[in-house]
Amino acid sequence: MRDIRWRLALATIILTASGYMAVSPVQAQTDTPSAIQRQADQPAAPAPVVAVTPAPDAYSGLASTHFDVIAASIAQIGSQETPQAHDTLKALASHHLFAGNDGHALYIHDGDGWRDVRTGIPASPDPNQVHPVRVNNRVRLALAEVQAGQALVTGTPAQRLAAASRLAEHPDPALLLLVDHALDTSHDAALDATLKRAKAAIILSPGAPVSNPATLLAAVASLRAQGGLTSRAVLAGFAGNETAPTQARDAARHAMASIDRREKIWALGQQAFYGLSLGSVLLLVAMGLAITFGVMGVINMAHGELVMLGAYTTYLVQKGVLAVAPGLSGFTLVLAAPAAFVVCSAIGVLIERSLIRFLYGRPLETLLATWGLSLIIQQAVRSVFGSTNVAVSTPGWLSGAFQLGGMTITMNRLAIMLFAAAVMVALMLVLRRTALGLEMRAVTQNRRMATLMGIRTARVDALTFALGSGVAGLAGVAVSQIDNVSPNLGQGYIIDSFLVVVFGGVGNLWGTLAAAMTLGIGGKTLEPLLGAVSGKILLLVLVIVFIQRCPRGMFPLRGRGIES
Amino acid sequence: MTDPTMCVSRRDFARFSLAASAAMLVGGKTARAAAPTGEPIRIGVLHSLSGTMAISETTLKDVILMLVDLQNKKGGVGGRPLEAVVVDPASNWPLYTEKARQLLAVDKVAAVFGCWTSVSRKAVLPVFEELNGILFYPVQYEGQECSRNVFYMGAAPNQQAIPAVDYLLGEDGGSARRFALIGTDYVYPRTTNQILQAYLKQKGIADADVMVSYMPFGQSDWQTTVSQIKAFGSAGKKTAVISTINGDANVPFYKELGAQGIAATDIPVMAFSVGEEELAGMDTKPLVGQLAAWNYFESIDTPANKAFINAWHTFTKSPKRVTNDPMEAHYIGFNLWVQAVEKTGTTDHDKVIAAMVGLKQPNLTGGIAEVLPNHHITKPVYIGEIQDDGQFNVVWQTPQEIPAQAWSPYVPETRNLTGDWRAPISCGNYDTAKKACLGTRHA
Amino acid sequence: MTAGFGFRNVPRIACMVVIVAGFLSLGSLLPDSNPLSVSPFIVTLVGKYLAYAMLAVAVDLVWGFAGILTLGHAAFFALGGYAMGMYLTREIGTRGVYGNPDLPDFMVFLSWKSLPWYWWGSNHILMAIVLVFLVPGILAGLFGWLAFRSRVSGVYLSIVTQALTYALMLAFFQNGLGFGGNNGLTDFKDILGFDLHSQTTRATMLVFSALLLAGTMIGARWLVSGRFGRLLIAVRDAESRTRFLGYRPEQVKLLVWVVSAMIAALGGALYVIQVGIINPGEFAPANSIESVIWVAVGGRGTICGAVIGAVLVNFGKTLLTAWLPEAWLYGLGLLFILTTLFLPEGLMGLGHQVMRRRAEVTPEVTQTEGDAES
Amino acid sequence: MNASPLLELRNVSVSFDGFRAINDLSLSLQPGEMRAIIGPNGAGKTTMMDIITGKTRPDTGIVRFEGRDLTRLDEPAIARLGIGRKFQKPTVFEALSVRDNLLLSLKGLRSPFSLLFAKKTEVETFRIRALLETTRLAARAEEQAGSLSHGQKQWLEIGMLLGQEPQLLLVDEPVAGMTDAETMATADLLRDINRTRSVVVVEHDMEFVRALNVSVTVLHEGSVLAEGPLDEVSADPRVIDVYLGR
Repeated sequence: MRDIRWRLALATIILTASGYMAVSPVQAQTDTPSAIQRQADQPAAPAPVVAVTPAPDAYSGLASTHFDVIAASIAQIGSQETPQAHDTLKALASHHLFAGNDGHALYIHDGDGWRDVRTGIPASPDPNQVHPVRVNNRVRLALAEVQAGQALVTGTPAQRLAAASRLAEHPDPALLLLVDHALDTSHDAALDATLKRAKAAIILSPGAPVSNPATLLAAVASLRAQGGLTSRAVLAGFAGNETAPTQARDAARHAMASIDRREKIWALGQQAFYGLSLGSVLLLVAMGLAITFGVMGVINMAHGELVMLGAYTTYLVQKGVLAVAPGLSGFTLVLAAPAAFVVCSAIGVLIERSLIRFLYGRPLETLLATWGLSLIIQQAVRSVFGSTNVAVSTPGWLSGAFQLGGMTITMNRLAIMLFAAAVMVALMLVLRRTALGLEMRAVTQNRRMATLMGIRTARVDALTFALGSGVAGLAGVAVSQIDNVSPNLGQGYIIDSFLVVVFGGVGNLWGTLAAAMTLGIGGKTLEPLLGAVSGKILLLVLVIVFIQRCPRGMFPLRGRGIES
Repeated sequence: MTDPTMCVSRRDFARFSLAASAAMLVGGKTARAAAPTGEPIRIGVLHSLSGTMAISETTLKDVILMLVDLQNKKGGVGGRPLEAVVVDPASNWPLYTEKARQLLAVDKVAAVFGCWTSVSRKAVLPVFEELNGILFYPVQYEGQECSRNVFYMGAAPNQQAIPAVDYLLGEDGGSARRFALIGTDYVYPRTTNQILQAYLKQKGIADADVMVSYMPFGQSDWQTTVSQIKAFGSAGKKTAVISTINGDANVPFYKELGAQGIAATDIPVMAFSVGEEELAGMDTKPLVGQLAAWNYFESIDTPANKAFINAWHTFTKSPKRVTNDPMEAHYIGFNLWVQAVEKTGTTDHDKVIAAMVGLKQPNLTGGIAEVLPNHHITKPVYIGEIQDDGQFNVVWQTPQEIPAQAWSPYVPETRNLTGDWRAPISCGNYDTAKKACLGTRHA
Repeated sequence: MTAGFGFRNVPRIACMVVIVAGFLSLGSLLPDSNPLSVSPFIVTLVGKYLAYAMLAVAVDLVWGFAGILTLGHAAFFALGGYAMGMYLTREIGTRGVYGNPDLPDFMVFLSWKSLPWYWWGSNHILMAIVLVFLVPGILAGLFGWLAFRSRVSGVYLSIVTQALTYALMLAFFQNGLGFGGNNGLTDFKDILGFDLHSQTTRATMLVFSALLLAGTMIGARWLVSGRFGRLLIAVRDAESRTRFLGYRPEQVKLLVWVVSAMIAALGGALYVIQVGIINPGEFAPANSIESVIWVAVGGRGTICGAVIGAVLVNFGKTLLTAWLPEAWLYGLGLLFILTTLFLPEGLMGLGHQVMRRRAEVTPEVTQTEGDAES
Repeated sequence: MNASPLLELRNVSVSFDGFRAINDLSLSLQPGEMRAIIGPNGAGKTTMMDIITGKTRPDTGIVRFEGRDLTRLDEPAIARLGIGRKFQKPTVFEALSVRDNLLLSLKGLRSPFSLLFAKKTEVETFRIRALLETTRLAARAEEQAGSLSHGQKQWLEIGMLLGQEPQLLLVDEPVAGMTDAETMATADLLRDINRTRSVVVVEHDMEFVRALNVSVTVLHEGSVLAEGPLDEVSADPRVIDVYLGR
């Protein structure tokens, strides 16, 4: 734990520099001089081109090619409460910091000008003689630590709270002093609670200063009450630390067991969420098929390609928005959904008028023709967009996750669930409450009669197919957020969609919903038990057996009119 | 047979089969005219242009076309122009067999550049051995193979996987002590993980600290796996993921990682099959710091690489097309073959194969690729971190090139095996303990 | 429709298949200089087509004559292939890369210590032949018994067959199953001691395949042309009516289904021998759909059409993937669309129409065919 | 005393999705009897036939044929017991010739394996010729059944019914779509058949029912409303109500 020592030193330095240092803890003090000494002894030593350069300072480490030296240098700079130190770290975080190949010179290059880091004077280095300061995860961690430490002491209340939360998640013994100090000066209840959590985590972390058993037990109890995987990780580390008191370690073990029990219960909820979200994806991709296949009886093998076209529409809309109105980039998906619906509906009308309408009453031949069509669409997309993936980005408000108790709810999945529900409701309304829906049902139930009643069946057919295709396009928008957008996208969903529609009962949207959710939750329940592959196989076998028992799916249409 | 109702007359059928044979003999489409005179030398390009593998392989076809183009502008090979015969095996493994046979038997190509997946290579291997062809295989793979007729231009496990694990174990990589090996269920991840498990054990990592999980091809729902990784990472030890997930499934995997908020600074993911091409389809902002191990990165700044990238952009007429590791492998392979043909003055397969061992070709990123007796090459290893612009930033590299081991010393069955296609051993799987060649050896 | 044109000519086409295969085989044994010499490449290619044709006949039996649209027949094809592949794998013996006399290479490399039980006896050709028919037969029997008994029909059945082959594909992709995972079985050396790579073996296999195909065609025709065949048509067109006549249509379908599965499996076995590789990709639902398309292109319910469709479509694929590697899917897709739109009865139907037109000018043809579609 | 009835339905009920199609229906038929069943649309006539032939399983009640419980048997088993059925919409095997349609109907081989190797016997040829005569289809024997006119299809189906040699024929609207002359000829044919077999006829055409001259059962809302000779029944005020509507 060599790292710890200089980081402890860092904490002391921050406090001293900020004029906050009240007590100097003995533990820290003992290590400090040697640690600082070591820092000083390490002036970019491995840099190969050490010419006659100015005396190394805290900054020169940044020009090193070695990550440990860079990280150490960051810690040192972080301890200096000067504007130039602040600027330097900020430039480093945003890739604007450059180092001379001599292992000493440092420049900030933001916008077009170059500036010397140490003096702030504009400079004009030879672009071939500088390189960006090397950054890797280790450097990033060091930077985040320093910035958290600074924020804890000098930040706004919001920054302090954020820094405290970060510390609770990433306990760092080096910052114990800062936490203690913050606790002394904190008057905000929320910050206080977070800091206490952070302190408990730090006390139990490896490399923390030795505490008395009572403190340790209190910390264990605090983490136990807190729960969650981070607490568990800290407790596990502590329980494995053989130098710690046995009693506290036992308590930690019990706390872990307690957390594990709670996690198990939360895991059920988590699994249900995963299942529902998988079910929602299945529902979305199957809903369009439930219309074209379920209602119209067209075995549309190009359904997956319509989903794919929906995803590509999303891509184009994003590209268009970025080019025309970059300010709206957060709302591309809101724009993409209607666009995908319109594009895919239009393509649907085209397919229906030019192909499907000649094949009514020959459902199996629609299978062959639409299979051919799917090949053509795939290849066309490949010719236009290339065979590689295209990048569809996720807007900020859809990325990330939030905690709901012990569950992680990912925003994009949640959005897809809500989206699926909305599409389902809209579809129901269209089918039940609109003239088109009525005509659609009339035509599917008795085409001749519908014609006699003056319904223009050709128009209804085209519109029905357009609706199904449009919904497929909407599914494409959703899928673009979680999957590859490539010409092969559709192929991955076609089998599942058919399975969902058939499993639910052809011609019944509620059945499609029930089937999608059953398959989603079933799949996600079996996955941790049997593994993804075996789980899926078992699910398929169960569906096959189920259909043998109930040959018309979960919600069969019944009545006299339905003949085999 | 005078029945007028007969569906196809015998004469028609004969005509049909004649047409068929004629068509066969004409063979595949030939690409772009050549400047140099003399009888053209044909080379085959066996990459899927449709189906699931098109996403990766189409680019490699373009690279070969570009290399042929450049070579012809330089005057061809030995004064003869090159001509690329492109076929589409459509991501269908038996079709690879058929197309390989067509290239060798009908088009009589001097060499074939092709295949991506292990199964496609395994599918064509018997054809190449039977018809004594030459295949340049450009992709990193699981090793455990050493054919006389194949030149392996991609990394063997010791040229990618082992250095990558070393990095994760080291301080710069975060001193990981717990490893989740996540892969697609096929031979490359299985073998690589087998080797890595043996290696980790040797490095003192307990079995309980290694988790292995395989997912099916094209897996698009990674929620459960990612949450399992999170739980696995909560044991109080620095945890890292080693991903051998196959190309396609990576995008949804990384999207899920980003969504569930696993940052590279918490649990780094080291991938062996994620390159610039895969990243091109992703928003990499949530992925900054995630790792990949390769023998080439587009971002490596050398004059040769710059020239290659420029040529590529000019050839594809698109400044956005990225370059990646298998492309460099084709570049190396192509140039080695050109050298061999020019050295021997013939395209005769036996002579070219014999001349290959020992040839040297500078890498695009510096250093030299040398053809080893086991038909693999020496390669530098780089570890890159994903940047927010979709490129990799090299954070570590081997001090010098590493020679490939075709047979892994970490797999008990192959500990003693070695490949050496020079006389007198002339065997791909020579058992150094028994001093005998297992299986067939070339006469 | 049954008395249609492609159906009546089954013996003729069967003979033709054998004759052409015979010529090609002989031609391939001639030296290159001979003008009649045939490239060995064509021999393996035609061998593959014939195996596919066998699959097409199997699909035609159930789809064309029993009205069961199967989207999973490639599963039986692949199972037959695996059964034969197991035997061929064992024939490799010590010539694998690890030189292990008992275990195939992929097992050695997964560190397996002994053969799993289901590989027992796979080193005997007789066992292989039994397995080729038995495994798909039993699976088809079980599946068909359940499905037909509970009257699963139409698209439901189609989708369930697709689910079956998809499940099998996922299963065979798993390395743990003991069939080589994604790589499947490959790098075969011998069959019955004959070198698989020798030209004579190849030529013999081609003739052998042609004979088996011809036999299958004639057998299939016999199966569907007697009183059983009439019942089959009756079941296809009005299944419930046959019940009220006292027949059990599920038994009728089951019989054809199992026979068809076995034919497909035989095709798969021949395929593996000639193509030299079998892997889970063969279970892909797309393969099953393609086999249905061959039948549709050739002409459903005609047997001859199935064979011709399989050969033509695959031949087209071979040509186009070489000529237009970047655009061949357009051609193939268009072929399927145009066939369904303009040739609803496939090429055989086209032949039929041409013949009818000719018949209108030739007065001695008295019999007029009724239109099956009402 | 009456001998035990040939067909007996006692307190049979069946409902679909809450709708009672058959409601406590009881009916019995003596050997050799012919019975006409009439009733408005939705009275449950076809459902009753479905129950007898095993297509629909009753929720409650007893169905017996020659004392055997039919509710446990499926359609083929019931058909083999000797109950033949003609559907409302003529269903013949349209892709097969008239002769083949009759051939398949002939009593005898039923297992698929036995059919595989079956040869047409002299007796069968003779029977088919007789059936062709009866149904007046001899001239069209080789044509596909699909090309027959609607009336001819009805007759072919009756021919197939006879080929089965059933003890009981269930005939659903046999004269729908027939000319008057055909209707009368059909009535003659059924009376002729009735000499050797029991017959249940469901029909709307009152002229036809009158021509049959048999006792009539009126169904309404799934149960028997009235039973007796046609004149008697048609005078029943309840029946008049049902037919004319209130």
